[in-house]
Amino acid sequence: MAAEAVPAIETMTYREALRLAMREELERDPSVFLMGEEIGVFQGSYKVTGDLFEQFGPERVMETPISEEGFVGAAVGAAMSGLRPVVEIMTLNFIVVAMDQVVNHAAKVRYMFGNKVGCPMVIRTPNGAGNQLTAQHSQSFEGWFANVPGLKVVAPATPSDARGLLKAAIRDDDPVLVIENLQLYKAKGEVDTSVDGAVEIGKAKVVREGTDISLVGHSFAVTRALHVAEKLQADHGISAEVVDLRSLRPLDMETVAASVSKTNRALCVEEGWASYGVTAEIASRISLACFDDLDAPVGRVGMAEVPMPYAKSLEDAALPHEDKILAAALEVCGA
Amino acid sequence: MAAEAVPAIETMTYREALRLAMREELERDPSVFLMGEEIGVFQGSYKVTGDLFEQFGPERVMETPISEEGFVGAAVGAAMSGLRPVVEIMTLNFIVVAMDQVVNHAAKVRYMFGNKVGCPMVIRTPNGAGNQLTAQHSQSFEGWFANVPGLKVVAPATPSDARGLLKAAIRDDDPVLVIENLQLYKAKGEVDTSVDGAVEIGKAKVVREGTDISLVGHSFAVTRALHVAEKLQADHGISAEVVDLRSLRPLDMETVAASVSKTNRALCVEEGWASYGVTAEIASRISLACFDDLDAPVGRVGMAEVPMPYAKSLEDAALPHEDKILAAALEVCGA
Amino acid sequence: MATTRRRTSSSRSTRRPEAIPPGSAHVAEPLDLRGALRDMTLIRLFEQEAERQYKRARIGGYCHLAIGQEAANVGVARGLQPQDKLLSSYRSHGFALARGTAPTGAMAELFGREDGVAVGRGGSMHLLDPEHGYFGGWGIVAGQLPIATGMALAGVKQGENLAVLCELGDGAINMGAWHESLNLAAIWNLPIVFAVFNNGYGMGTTVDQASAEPELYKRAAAFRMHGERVDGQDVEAVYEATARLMTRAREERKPAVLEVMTYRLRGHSVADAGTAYRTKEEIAEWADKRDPIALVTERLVADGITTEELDAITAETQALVDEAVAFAEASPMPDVSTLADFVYGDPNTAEQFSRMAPGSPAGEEQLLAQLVA
Amino acid sequence: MATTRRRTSSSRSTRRPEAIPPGSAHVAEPLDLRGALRDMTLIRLFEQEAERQYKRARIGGYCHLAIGQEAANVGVARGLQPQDKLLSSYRSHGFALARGTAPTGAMAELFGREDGVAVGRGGSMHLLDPEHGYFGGWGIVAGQLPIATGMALAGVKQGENLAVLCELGDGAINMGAWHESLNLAAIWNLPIVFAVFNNGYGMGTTVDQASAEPELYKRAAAFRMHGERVDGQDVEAVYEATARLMTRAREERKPAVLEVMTYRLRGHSVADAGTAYRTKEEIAEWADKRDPIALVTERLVADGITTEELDAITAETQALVDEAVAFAEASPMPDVSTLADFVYGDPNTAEQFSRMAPGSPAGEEQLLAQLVA
Ligand SMILES: Cc1ncc(C[n+]2csc(CCOP(=O)(O)OP(=O)(O)O)c2C)c(N)n1
Ligand SMILES: Cc1ncc(C[n+]2csc(CCOP(=O)(O)OP(=O)(O)O)c2C)c(N)n1
Ligand SMILES: [Mg+2]
Ligand SMILES: [Mg+2]
Repeated sequence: MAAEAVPAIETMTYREALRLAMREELERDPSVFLMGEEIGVFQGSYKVTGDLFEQFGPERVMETPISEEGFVGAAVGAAMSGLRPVVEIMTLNFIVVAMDQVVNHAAKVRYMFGNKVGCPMVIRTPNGAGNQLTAQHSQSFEGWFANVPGLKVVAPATPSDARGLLKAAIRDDDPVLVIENLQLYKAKGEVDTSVDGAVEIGKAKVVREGTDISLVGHSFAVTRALHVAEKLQADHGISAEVVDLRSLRPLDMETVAASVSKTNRALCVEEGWASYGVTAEIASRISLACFDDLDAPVGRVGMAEVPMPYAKSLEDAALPHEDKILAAALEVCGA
Repeated sequence: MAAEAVPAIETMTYREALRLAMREELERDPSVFLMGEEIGVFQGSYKVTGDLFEQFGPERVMETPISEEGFVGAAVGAAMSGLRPVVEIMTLNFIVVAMDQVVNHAAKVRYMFGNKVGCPMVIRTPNGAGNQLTAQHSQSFEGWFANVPGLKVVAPATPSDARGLLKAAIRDDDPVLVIENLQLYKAKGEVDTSVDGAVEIGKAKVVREGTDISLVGHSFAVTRALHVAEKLQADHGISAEVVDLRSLRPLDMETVAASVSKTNRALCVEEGWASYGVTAEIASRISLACFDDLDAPVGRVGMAEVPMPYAKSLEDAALPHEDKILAAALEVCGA
Repeated sequence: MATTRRRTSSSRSTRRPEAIPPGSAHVAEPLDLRGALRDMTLIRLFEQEAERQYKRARIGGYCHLAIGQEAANVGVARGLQPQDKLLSSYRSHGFALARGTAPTGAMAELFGREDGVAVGRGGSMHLLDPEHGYFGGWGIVAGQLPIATGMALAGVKQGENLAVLCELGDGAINMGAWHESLNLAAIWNLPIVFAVFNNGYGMGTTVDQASAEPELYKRAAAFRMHGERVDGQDVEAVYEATARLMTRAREERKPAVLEVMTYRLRGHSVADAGTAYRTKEEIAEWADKRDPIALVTERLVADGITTEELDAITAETQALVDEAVAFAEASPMPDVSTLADFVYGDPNTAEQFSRMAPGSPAGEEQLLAQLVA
Repeated sequence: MATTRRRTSSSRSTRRPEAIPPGSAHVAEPLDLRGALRDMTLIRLFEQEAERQYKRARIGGYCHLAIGQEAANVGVARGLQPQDKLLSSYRSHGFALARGTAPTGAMAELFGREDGVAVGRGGSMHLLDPEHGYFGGWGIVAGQLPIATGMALAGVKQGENLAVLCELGDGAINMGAWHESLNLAAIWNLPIVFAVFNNGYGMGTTVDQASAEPELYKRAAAFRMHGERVDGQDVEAVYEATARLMTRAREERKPAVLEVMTYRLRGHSVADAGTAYRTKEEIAEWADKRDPIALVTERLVADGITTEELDAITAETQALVDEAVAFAEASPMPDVSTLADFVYGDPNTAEQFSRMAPGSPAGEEQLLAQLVA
């Protein structure tokens, strides 16, 4: 009797799932290599790369000086040469110094040069706030990148998607930003290590079924939304559906619109500033696509629109906490 | 009989109006000075500063090397010291290399340091496309800055507003981005030079009255919208109101909402990419504020979501031309 | 093929840097050594207390300590004139204290309280004290360089007889902002000294790994600027070099680079044990042989300071630190109603934002309610 | 007070730079001078034609000409091996032609036609020709430096025996990207030569105004990198230095800086008369005494080239340019239905974007319709 492939469901953290994805891709494809500050001996500022340096050595896991513009650009050049660099930017806040290479270069290479060269690279970097890291270290502006044709932007909310989307990003022939999240790194979840597990880019996922309102978000906002959905059910008898966008560019509006057409109400949630943020796009699309289905205007919740303050009291007040999301959801529900 | 102040209406270009504002502010306030590449002997890459170097000399009109990050940051430091630098970035495309100083520094100074220092500076820079300048020189991402608390963002659409908003920006105690536009530089309009003419930041303006649809935009999109409004009237008997936002952060949603409440239909227009762009914010706010008033979903038009191509045929196809806006307006009107 | 240097055992030695010819002939007043010891002790005790309070979760966020670098902090601060301006990285506590900031306001800031120097908004990385000429700890590596350059420019434009000292780390020197700032400072003849605190590591990366020219002061030459290196564990040497270069900057409008060779005895921040990338022996050697407080104490003892006098310094500074903790504990948390304070400063802001509310998302509504109230 | 240098009469002289000791002992094959003249003539005639066509509005956008810089273009290109890679700024025509790109494809690109080297997407600033090892003209000042560094890194990682030559202008050297790229190239021992085309001006700004170290090659020292300067009007000298430094880069993995002293006889771009910031006398002096084509012709004449041979070169290259114009004119404008081609390259892209349509704004709808079609 032949052995059958059995699923091997392992519980691991988001951080470990990302590491697993990198390990698998480094093993699978010799053109993949990692670059970034402190990703070697230091194991990564948030310990995401962990023991990969030990396993793969300094050629595959390249430590860089503090020179984001330089090494993001170097990754563009390496990608144009047929390699598949995976760049870690310590946090999304620091990508701003390398913005020119991402927006004016990586995103433009293929088009501007008439498809004569491509740029298959990945930038992975966490957004998010919540550890009193203050104004220069608590930002989430992934929407800016989603605004740029030529880039793809994904944002996994679970360990399984972290592994799957990072793998898909590494295999993609275009520049992909993988937005991780500081709060999620320690989150645990199940990952089926018996399968390849790559997750198709551009597919949202209904992670909780419901009938009365759709809570739509990405990254850590999905975790918050799931908690809020439980409370809505328990305390208010409201059945909330939760849609995890998973990908911002491309965006799976079919899944979102299908959900809202069913629930007739929507609340969009994000970790960053909502004005001119990701939820602006999602809400305006829902308002258009589901115009006749909406029983109430689409709500939006983001972080308070201030540079993130340090004091615990103020930071707490600024974060898009569950009580704020709950209140907004109740408002949308007219409850 | 005493002489009465008579209005002195002069016709001048947008470019001249900006220069006039700088001249007046340089004369009025010794703490004002200009910085930027080629703003002196060269008179500005787009000739906006013109003869100011000749008039005020190299201390007030400081030419800089090509070092946007360096001199934008130097302006932050000068502003923290009580001066009022007015920085020209040759085009908005190049601000990306100085993004860190704008977003992580200028916008944060006052808050992060508990109001112990301020940052009264201006960055003026044109957005826009239309001269075959291609992917790296045809962008409009002012929405990214409007996403950042701590910054103010204005975008004049006429010579009179160009003078007035730039003056207000220079006098403002906070960092203000003044978004100019390459196509508008040569546009002519009337400016009343007998009055100070500063235009309050945060006030939109109804620039054409109408009853059937509100066309909402900023900068050059307003010019396009006005032409479209004429065509809508002439060819389709549709009366379009045109709202010039003038300011993106703060945003005058009262004026926008009042207009849409009257017309019951809205189309938002911008020069840049609409997805995750300025119109996303405007459309989602209208959808919320005017939920019960809307007879149709809010429409949006932006540039085709590609890196801007060079070929005339393709660039034409990519721009948010009037025929596209017209088609979208007709769709919103169900016509 | 080796595109990355392999790590070898650290080349970090406790030996003093060679003497380098001074940038000009200015001679500073001799340093008040006792005052320097007192400031260094204050910093040491303050930092040790911060470490304890961090572990008790009274302090959050990132917290970067200066333990081991006190001579560098105090040496540069004492080399400044009162009107001079100082900017630094996030490793900010020592600079504030050395410049004269009250430990109470500094500790209250670390606690995130209303009486903190940044009113609880900035935290450990963003101490500042404009009244004492300290314009902040900054969190983006090398982000403070262009800003410091602009402050020097403003000083000149305003006709003030001041110079700026801008600290950065050895890791920060590889950022593009270094190059742009130094070039601007040089072509504009600005009164500024860039003090590179070379503590051997940018997080876990050594200077040799990160910098193609590991003798960092030599990089000044790329801008025809004077550069020199000084023993950062010797507070007198740091003071002398700083005072001389600042005077030269003020009087001759000549910028300079001062590389200050020092060592952090703790990890990069309190979250880092600081042992993954360097040996315990190396740390012990610096702690035993090159502790700046021990070195200055030795010198004072040779000059005849008594044990009682030394004890008095410890007692006085410990009392200040204790007072700072008590003060911080007593200071209130900032009230949530003040969340939107200071986002903008212009008096017209409330009016400017008063028409924004329709259709606002939740975070913006909150801001507007507070801003326009 | 003077925070800005006052403009003095330009210090730009036509005198040759002093000789600088070579970076290594590699000796290149002697240059095929006739071939060089032919390439330089081709560039000159091509550029003159481009200027004419721009005025006829057949060419749009920005158009930066290399007239006066042909020896620099051809000298560096001939110093490369076929497998080497070249990147440059937006002043790209001369590089493409010197590397062997057909004038037809180059001119068609300037015309914005389907048969252009970038399929009409890139235009004048963004010529490229990967088959001839030219990886593009780039439009953001200094943006190509990190990318070139990454291509050199990739060459090493892939075990290829190649080096990269990255051109930049004298104005570009003050960007932070310079510093970061050179540092990375040095610590990673990459086979790359940074060729600074010092034509005296970044638009209207002189090198003296913009660079604190106006002898630009000396900046290499900040990275312990070899730097040297060469007379950019002397095609043999440029060729020799390039070939030597590229061989050294390839064989010893040593990066270098080569400063190429040249001059643009036209304005910054066709839109700039080029006379507001420099004197007519200066331009005339360079045109009369240092025209690189005149200089190489003189040498060939001394070597015995005949007038017939010279005429043949002109005739051959003019024919190529005429053919290029005819080709460009005949090539179709890109069809509007191809607008969304090449935004992405992954074969799954259409599927990935297939669920995006609901609620799309107009510009996005257009993309999706074409992408998903
Ligand atoms: C642009 C940027 N990149 C990365 C970081 C994360 N980071 C914070 S401190 C640091 C190391 C800096 O080392 P160094 O300049 O030597 O200063 P030290 O900590 O030794 O005082 C890094 C990489 C940052 N804050 N900013
Ligand atoms: C980051 C950035 N800033 C400004 C510009 C505008 N600009 C284009 S070319 C140029 C001058 C560059 O001079 P140089 O590097 O000497 O090259 P040259 O034109 O002389 O070949 C400037 C300022 C730009 N393209 N990118
Ligand atoms: Mg360090
Ligand atoms: Mg030049």
